[in-house]
Amino acid sequence: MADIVSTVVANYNYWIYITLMMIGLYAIIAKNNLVKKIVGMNIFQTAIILFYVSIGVKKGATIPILEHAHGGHGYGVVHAAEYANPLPHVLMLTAIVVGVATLGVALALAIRVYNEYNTLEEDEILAQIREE
Amino acid sequence: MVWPIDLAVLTLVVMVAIGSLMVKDLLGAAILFGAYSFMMCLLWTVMGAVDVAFTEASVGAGVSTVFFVGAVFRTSRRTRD
Amino acid sequence: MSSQYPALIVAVPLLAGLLVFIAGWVNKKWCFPIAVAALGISAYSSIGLLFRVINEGVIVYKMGGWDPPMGIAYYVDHLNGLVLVVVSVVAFLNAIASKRSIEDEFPDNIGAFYSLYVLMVTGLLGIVVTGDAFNLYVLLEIAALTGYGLIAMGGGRGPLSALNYLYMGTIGACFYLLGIGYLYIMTGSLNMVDIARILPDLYQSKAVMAAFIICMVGVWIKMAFFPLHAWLPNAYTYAPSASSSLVAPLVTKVMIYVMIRLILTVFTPEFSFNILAVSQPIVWLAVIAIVMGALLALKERNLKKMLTYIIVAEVGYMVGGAWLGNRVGMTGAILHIVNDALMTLCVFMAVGNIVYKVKGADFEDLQGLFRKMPFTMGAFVVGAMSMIGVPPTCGFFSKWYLISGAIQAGHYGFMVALVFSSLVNVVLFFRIFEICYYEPFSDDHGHGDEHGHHPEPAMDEAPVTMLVPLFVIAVILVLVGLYTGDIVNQIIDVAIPKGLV
Amino acid sequence: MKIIGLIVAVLTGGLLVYAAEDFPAWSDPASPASTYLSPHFIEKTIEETSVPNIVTAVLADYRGFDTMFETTVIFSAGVAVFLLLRTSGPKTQQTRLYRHQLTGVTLRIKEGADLPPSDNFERIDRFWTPHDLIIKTVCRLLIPFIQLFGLYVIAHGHHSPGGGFQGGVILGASIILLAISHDLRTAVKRVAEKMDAVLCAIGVLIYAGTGALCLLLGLNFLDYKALAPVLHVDSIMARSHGILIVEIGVGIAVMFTMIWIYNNVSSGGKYNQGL
Repeated sequence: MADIVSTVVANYNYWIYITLMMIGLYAIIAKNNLVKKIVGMNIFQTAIILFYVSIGVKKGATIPILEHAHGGHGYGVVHAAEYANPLPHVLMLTAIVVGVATLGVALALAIRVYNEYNTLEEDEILAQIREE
Repeated sequence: MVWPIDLAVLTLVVMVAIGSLMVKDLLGAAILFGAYSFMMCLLWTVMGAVDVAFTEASVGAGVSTVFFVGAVFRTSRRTRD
Repeated sequence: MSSQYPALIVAVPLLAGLLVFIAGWVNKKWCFPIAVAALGISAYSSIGLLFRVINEGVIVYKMGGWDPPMGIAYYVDHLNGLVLVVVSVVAFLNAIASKRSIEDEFPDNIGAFYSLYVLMVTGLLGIVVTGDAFNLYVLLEIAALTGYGLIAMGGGRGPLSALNYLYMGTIGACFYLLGIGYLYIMTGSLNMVDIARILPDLYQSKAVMAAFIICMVGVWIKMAFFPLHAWLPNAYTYAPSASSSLVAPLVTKVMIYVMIRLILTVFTPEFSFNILAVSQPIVWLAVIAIVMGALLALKERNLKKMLTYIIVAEVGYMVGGAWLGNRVGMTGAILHIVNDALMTLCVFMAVGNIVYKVKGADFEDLQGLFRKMPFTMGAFVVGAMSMIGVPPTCGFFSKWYLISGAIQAGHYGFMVALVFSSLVNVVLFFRIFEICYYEPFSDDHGHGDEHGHHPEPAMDEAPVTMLVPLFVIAVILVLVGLYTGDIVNQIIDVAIPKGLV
Repeated sequence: MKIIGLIVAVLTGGLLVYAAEDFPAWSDPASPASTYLSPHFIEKTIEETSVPNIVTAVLADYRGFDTMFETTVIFSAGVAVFLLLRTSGPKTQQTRLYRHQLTGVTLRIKEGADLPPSDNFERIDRFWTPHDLIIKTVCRLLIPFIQLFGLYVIAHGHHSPGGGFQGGVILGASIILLAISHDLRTAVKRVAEKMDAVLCAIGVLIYAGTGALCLLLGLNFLDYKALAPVLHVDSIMARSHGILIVEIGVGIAVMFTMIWIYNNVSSGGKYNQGL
């Protein structure tokens, strides 16, 4: 029983990441409001981060910080199977930072666009450009 | 890893994501996006990625939301979709 | 010191980008010298590195002293040695040429502007030199973020087009990241050479195939390959001239380099061309890209926008050449990276000079330019000839390789598209020359009718700092054309793996 | 657009679902990702760098080069936001609002006019802001503790989750909290724009400079072993100390960039009033 449930949950994990990615991608392309597109962009990025973090999960492993850390020595032999894979975590720290940097620039651009056209709706902006 | 929590949070994540894209108010979208980031952070803690979760809690749920609110405050809350 | 060249290429512009920024707050006079000196050192190191690579073969540089699969390593081989030289030289020349226009357009923010400029070059150089797939993503984002900032400085429609570029660019970069994730889950490695070593056992895996497709789509979005090109024309048109002459020659070319690197090193030609049977549709897409780029360029009435559509067509050349799946086509594609970067720089620099003096690049603004700015227009003619593909200039030779590759592959559609696009380029550029040759009617009634009489000194040429780099690049265009044989034999031929015939 | 979006999303999703079939089983300890590189990191980190938090060690040492560019990404985002929003247009003196602290009376000062001579006026934002004593006091109380926690996170990144990036964000958030609870001018008085901008660059400079120092001392870029003679420790502890130095650099850069971006975004680049 526990096995079946865990496989369902496991697949569920991948499905959710794909679902979130599709939601984000759809929002970037189809949404009309510029800030909504930025929200979609962030959901898209977070979905990929979820995917990477899922790679790092290991059954029966704990967080990737070695125990007995405060003694200075006495770690004994460290078994790789006991700790989760740290590499995807490192990569995703970087990706989160890149995400917030992109978010900052995107919002700044949205403010500039708003100052120029006084609206955030894409079709209204395009209509204004066509009138010029 | 506790699967009922995982399952519940995963479902909530999708719901909040759709909510933040559907709500017809940008300020609401910003706050829901913050909730989304926080759910993600929970999920990653459950998966054992504590550093990533910590970063997401401070960046995604914290600073990003503030940036969003600031930008919405400087532009407009109005949205048609 | 020469063993440290790979680190210097990237580290010096990075440090300079930070110092320039601080200098912008302390004393603005230091900004330009620091930026130019850093780009100069970078160009010098990359030229030195290229010669070392030619003599000694592949150079591996371990960042932090960690061995490659664990840490990040730089691999400099013939392919990226060549692209490094192009990128650093283009950035260096453009930095000198755009001094005046930067000072005119952003007098208060010189430091911040130069900082973004130098950091963007850092990102592009890093993309080219790195041997780690994830490191490439981070550098991609540096180049992209700084690019959005530089492009949006144009005012008017600049921010909107930069925002559209940002959406597309982020999708592209995320797709690339996702593809790398797929490779990582299958191989467990991030180092390109290491992935290539592990992959052959997994060639039949669906995940590897998906990784390849996703990476390719991501890179295509970034390089504005035809159906995904919508962001490019506006972004490049509304950018200030100092940024557009940096972004236009380099970004698309560097992305094509990434595509070729993925095909040749990470996935190997064997997988890309033989196991995945997608070459034909991609070359046909490239044909459509070339034809559509040429036709859309015909429609435009603005010189800068016309040139951006030509870039879309040129991207089609290189993608098509790379995907022909034979050695000659690949040679043409790599050679065209070099040539296209140089000639795009030449024409965009000339446009920068024109915009600097005339304050516009619409066709109506261009009248009488041959009289007004003879030197600029002279260099522009050289660049245009190269874009058309007239023999002594370098554009001819890469086109020659591309066409021979198409014939060898039996892909006549691609050959016809290349010829068609060259003809359209003839029409486009001679139309410009015609407009520039005739004087404006409404100017004043003195010198429209009595040609042959002593022409009044109506010359109004751009400053020397803008002209000298322009001449240098025009001369380089011809020189690269004359030395094509050496470049192909000594560098490109070695860069392409033996397996590809 | 909606239909195109739907098609693209469904196509991508389809491809991903199709490819997911070949993935190794989820959370499988025998998957390539868990057996190829990560065992080396997990087992050797403590020997090679003497840092128990493997993520920190990999982040700042094995893949320290990535992290340097990650910091650069943040910095260039800060510069881009600054360049985009902080326009150099003529600084028009707008109508200003002042509140008399004792009575709560609000004065509207038109262009060029002067304030009545009194020390009890405080400038307030153009949007209505109530006199919120509770929020201001609570935030003033909280901010020192938040900052202390931020410093702890940076300094203790070797042993517990955290590090330069998280700590920097927390420190930045403390100043942002000050700006939200009081107003932007109070925060800018504490962290002036010039200092903010220069410190961003200095943070990244600490990181890149450490790398360059290693290069000057004769080893490869970012090879902290080269610092051993300078720091008077053995080469493994030098790596540990090198990680700490770059984490501090990251912390400074991230903290001030976050404040900088917030200031620019929330005031639309005018720095007169924030949220």
